[in-house]
Amino acid sequence: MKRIYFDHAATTPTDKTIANTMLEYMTTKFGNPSSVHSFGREVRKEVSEARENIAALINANANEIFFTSGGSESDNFALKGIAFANKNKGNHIITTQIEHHAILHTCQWLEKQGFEVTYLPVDEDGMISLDELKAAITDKTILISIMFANNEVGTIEPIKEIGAIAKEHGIYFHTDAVQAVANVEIDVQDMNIDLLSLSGHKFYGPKGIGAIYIRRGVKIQAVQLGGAQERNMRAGTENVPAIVGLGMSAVIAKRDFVEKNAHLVALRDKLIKGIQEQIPDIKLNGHPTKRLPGNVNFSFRYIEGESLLLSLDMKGIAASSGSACTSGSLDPSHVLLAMGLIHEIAHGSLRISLGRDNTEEDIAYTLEVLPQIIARLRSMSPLCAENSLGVTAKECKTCYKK
Amino acid sequence: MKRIYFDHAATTPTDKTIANTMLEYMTTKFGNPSSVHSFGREVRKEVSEARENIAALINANANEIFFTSGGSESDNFALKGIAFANKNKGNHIITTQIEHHAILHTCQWLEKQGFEVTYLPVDEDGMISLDELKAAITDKTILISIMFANNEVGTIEPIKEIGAIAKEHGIYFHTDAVQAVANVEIDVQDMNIDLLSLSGHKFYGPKGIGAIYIRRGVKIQAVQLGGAQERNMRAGTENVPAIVGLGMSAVIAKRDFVEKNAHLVALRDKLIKGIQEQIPDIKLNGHPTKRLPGNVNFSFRYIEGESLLLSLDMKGIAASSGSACTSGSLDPSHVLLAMGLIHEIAHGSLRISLGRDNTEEDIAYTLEVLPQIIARLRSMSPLCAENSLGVTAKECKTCYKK
Amino acid sequence: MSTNEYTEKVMDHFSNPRNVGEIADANGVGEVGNAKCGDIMKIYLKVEDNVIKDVKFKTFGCGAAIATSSMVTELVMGKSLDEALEITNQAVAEALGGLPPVKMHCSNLAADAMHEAIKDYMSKQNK
Amino acid sequence: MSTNEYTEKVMDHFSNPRNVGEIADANGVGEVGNAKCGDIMKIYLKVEDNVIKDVKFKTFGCGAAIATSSMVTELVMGKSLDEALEITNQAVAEALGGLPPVKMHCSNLAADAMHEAIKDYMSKQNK
Ligand SMILES: Cc1ncc(COP(=O)(O)O)c(C=O)c1O
Ligand SMILES: Cc1ncc(COP(=O)(O)O)c(C=O)c1O
Repeated sequence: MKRIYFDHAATTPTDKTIANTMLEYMTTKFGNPSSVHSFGREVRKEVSEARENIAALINANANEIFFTSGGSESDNFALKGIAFANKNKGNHIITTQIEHHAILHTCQWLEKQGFEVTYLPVDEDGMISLDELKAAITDKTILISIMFANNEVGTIEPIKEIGAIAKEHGIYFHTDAVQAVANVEIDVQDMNIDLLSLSGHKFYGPKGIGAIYIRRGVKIQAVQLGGAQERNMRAGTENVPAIVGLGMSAVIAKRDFVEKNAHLVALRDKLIKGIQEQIPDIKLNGHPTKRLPGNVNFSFRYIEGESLLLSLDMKGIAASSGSACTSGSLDPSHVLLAMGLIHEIAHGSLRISLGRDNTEEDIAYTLEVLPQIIARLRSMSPLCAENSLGVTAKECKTCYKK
Repeated sequence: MKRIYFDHAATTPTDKTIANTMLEYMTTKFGNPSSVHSFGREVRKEVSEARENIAALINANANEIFFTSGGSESDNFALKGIAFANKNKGNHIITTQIEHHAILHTCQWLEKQGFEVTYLPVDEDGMISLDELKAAITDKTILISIMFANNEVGTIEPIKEIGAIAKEHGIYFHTDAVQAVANVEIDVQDMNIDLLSLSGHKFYGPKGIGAIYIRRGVKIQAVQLGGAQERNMRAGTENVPAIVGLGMSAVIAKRDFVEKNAHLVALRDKLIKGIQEQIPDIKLNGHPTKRLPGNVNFSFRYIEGESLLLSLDMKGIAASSGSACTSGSLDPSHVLLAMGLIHEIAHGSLRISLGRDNTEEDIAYTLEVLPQIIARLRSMSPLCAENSLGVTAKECKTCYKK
Repeated sequence: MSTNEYTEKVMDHFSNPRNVGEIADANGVGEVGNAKCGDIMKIYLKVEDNVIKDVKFKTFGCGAAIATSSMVTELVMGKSLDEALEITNQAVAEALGGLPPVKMHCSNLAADAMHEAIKDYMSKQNK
Repeated sequence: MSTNEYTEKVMDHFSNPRNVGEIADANGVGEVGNAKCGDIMKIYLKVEDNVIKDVKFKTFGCGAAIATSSMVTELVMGKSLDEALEITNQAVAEALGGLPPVKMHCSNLAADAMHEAIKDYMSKQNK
């Protein structure tokens, strides 16, 4: 059976050229760049080139880029590093209710260490309010951490405006750009971003590598302590193959930016339109226009996400859901709940995240298969208004709290 | 020019079979194991197999193994995780003066957070004293962290005896086994080890991956927070290619253990003997017998380590040094100083760490080249007793404080 | 870990669920779970002479929820009410070759729904 | 980062140091650094008519320490004392095409040693 991969927001394959290059750095040019000898020297240039290429992708300076093991580490680093280094200045952090758990759980931990955190709400499109942000700022606020684009619903936050507000108040601004990098134009200068997290495997780079941009002059503590790597900012033997791979993924992202994203947007809009035309009782989650090029997220009433995913998988389509059952917790997506969806509806959500190798045929096939699956699951659902006896068995609740 | 790699304690090449397998997991079987769909399912088994193989190498259970980004992360995790989770029980940690910086700097940070740390001294062979350990224990002691084998001088600590003492006092025992794994028999049951750090790239596995063994029932907090990966103990998308590679390196380590280490010991002893026979005014650092199979560490009086490394490198030999100049700090190796060497002597140290691909010829060549280099550098040294005028220009200080 | 996998039997019952639907003249109906938690199971029974002559289900929920619902209908079909009451959630899970640990609590409620349906039948008889 | 690399010139002076050794009848000797820090440089001068007729060095230290020592002897050979006194550590580093930042402070002391040697010469003259 042909398989269609629609879960690029979870992870992407590593670009083949990148993987092949990494092979060389694993087996032949395997030296430790901190070493004096030729095995160390021969990889040092590549590490600094990778740093420059990452910097170029977000308009930073190379010496503002530090390699980490991924997005989660960068997020932990940003929050803990800023919190501990600036606690004499204040103990208040502002973030949102729709952040990735790498931010949310770190904030919750910081609360236990005596910090105070404001979790900004979002509107039904997943957008924060700049007024609410301004209102949340106190003279104890040391950090604003707001994601660039949401991983579940694809909503792109007003980063430049947030940056301006942060700058005006002299507060550090971190953005989790794990989903945005390579998919949205990012300019840390223009947008007044002080810290930014990114992760290689989300844009055809290697897994297990990420980076954090830290604007020069930002007061921050290292979090992973040990050796003097990364100019004392992140200990651990440099993962050179992955660093080289990450640099290459940045080059490719820059090179293919316009073309790749036009391709994704075309497929995305076709899929959204097709679903809306063919399937009743649905809701598009996320902002209708300010959304990631590859993100499609719908809630389908009366059905639950995991059984939808399993059914799609049986047809060769790999997608994801914010559903409880995938994560091992009973709660549905905190993002969808923050956007005002009631639990029933939030449970029945589907995320299709497109990638560069997806095609028109993939979309056509999905539009053929998905309506059948939804119909079948609905026919099994006790929540469905139209039950098999043709009578309204149970009044369906409305999709929204309000 | 033929190049000889003698810096396996810094990093090893990734085994070719492993690297090739990783390539497949980067480009084809690239799924996220937390996903519901087939791309996720098809890698889940491999991740759990890798976990079992790591467990088998140290006689742990698979569910006691958690993947991290490397040795430094495992060390940070062990110390911070135990400290924060057990601070209501006590605030005292015991470690040694010769730990890797991943331990030392984390301990120093914990001191700033209100913990108290005892740094046990070592004797001139780099060995801790069990009596001093016992004497350091208080009713506030929550953790003993003592490295299995030292990365610079190769000394193997009395881990089983330490484990017994820790157990008797009901104190958690962590060991940084980054250098020991695959080189020394490790049995966490028999040795009463509660936590253990290891790092893939030190034994022909991938860079950017490591593991921590946490005995079931140990009270510990997660440190890298976020997603529910690794049963909520370590957030971040699983680095499947590297996890698979790490598992393979464990299998190879187990399979080749006896043969590989016999090979290393033979080369090591030949090199040590050869150096001792040919070069005067030297000191073998580390324990004469309780040392890592591949570790050779000498101090050569009157010369400085970096110029020795550069000279060796010019002859194609890649080695390392605890010298100041390699690390960008003025201080010579804290390990050698803790062992009682005076600064002058500590500056002139050379570490040759052998690997499985080194040969008798490599040793022979080194024994040919090294004496010439030492002679040349000494002829340039103002410290040398025998200066070019044939008179004792300056009385050399003795090698030891005592 | 492989213990997070569904067994083949679960996947079979998920993709070809037995006895889906409603019984128009059911004389016992049971429902458990709530949509908030992501699982609702509804069991319809047609009982004659203390024997389950027909049983159908409707389920809103994950793969495990659907498979356990299907399995419980198979297990009770044709059984006496006493026999049916002895069937536990655990037995349903075992009949499916096991469930991933995370599914054991939240999605393994089909036997409860069936018991509710029997109770419903019995309470109606007592009237 | 590539700025941690030694230049070719540094490596040349390290591997083929100029004027290594001692001068038996030196009339100026200077020493700086200490072994604790890992760098000791000793410069021997033979001065005639305020001109440096011969200069030699002995150095304990890293590659940069040896290269700067070698370079400073080249720079001052045949120069007048006044000219030699104008040569700074910075100038030595520049003549080598630069040094890695971390080496600028700790290992770039050769000009100081040379100045010490000149001072030693001058103080002896004054006696
Ligand atoms: C928005 C966002 N932040 C952080 C992360 C964490 O990145 P990683 O899994 O690479 O650690 C992810 C992806 O999982 C993400 O989508
Ligand atoms: C004893 C010891 N502990 C910890 C580490 C850190 O391991 P890594 O560099 O893989 O983070 C090393 C090696 O650098 C080591 O030798």
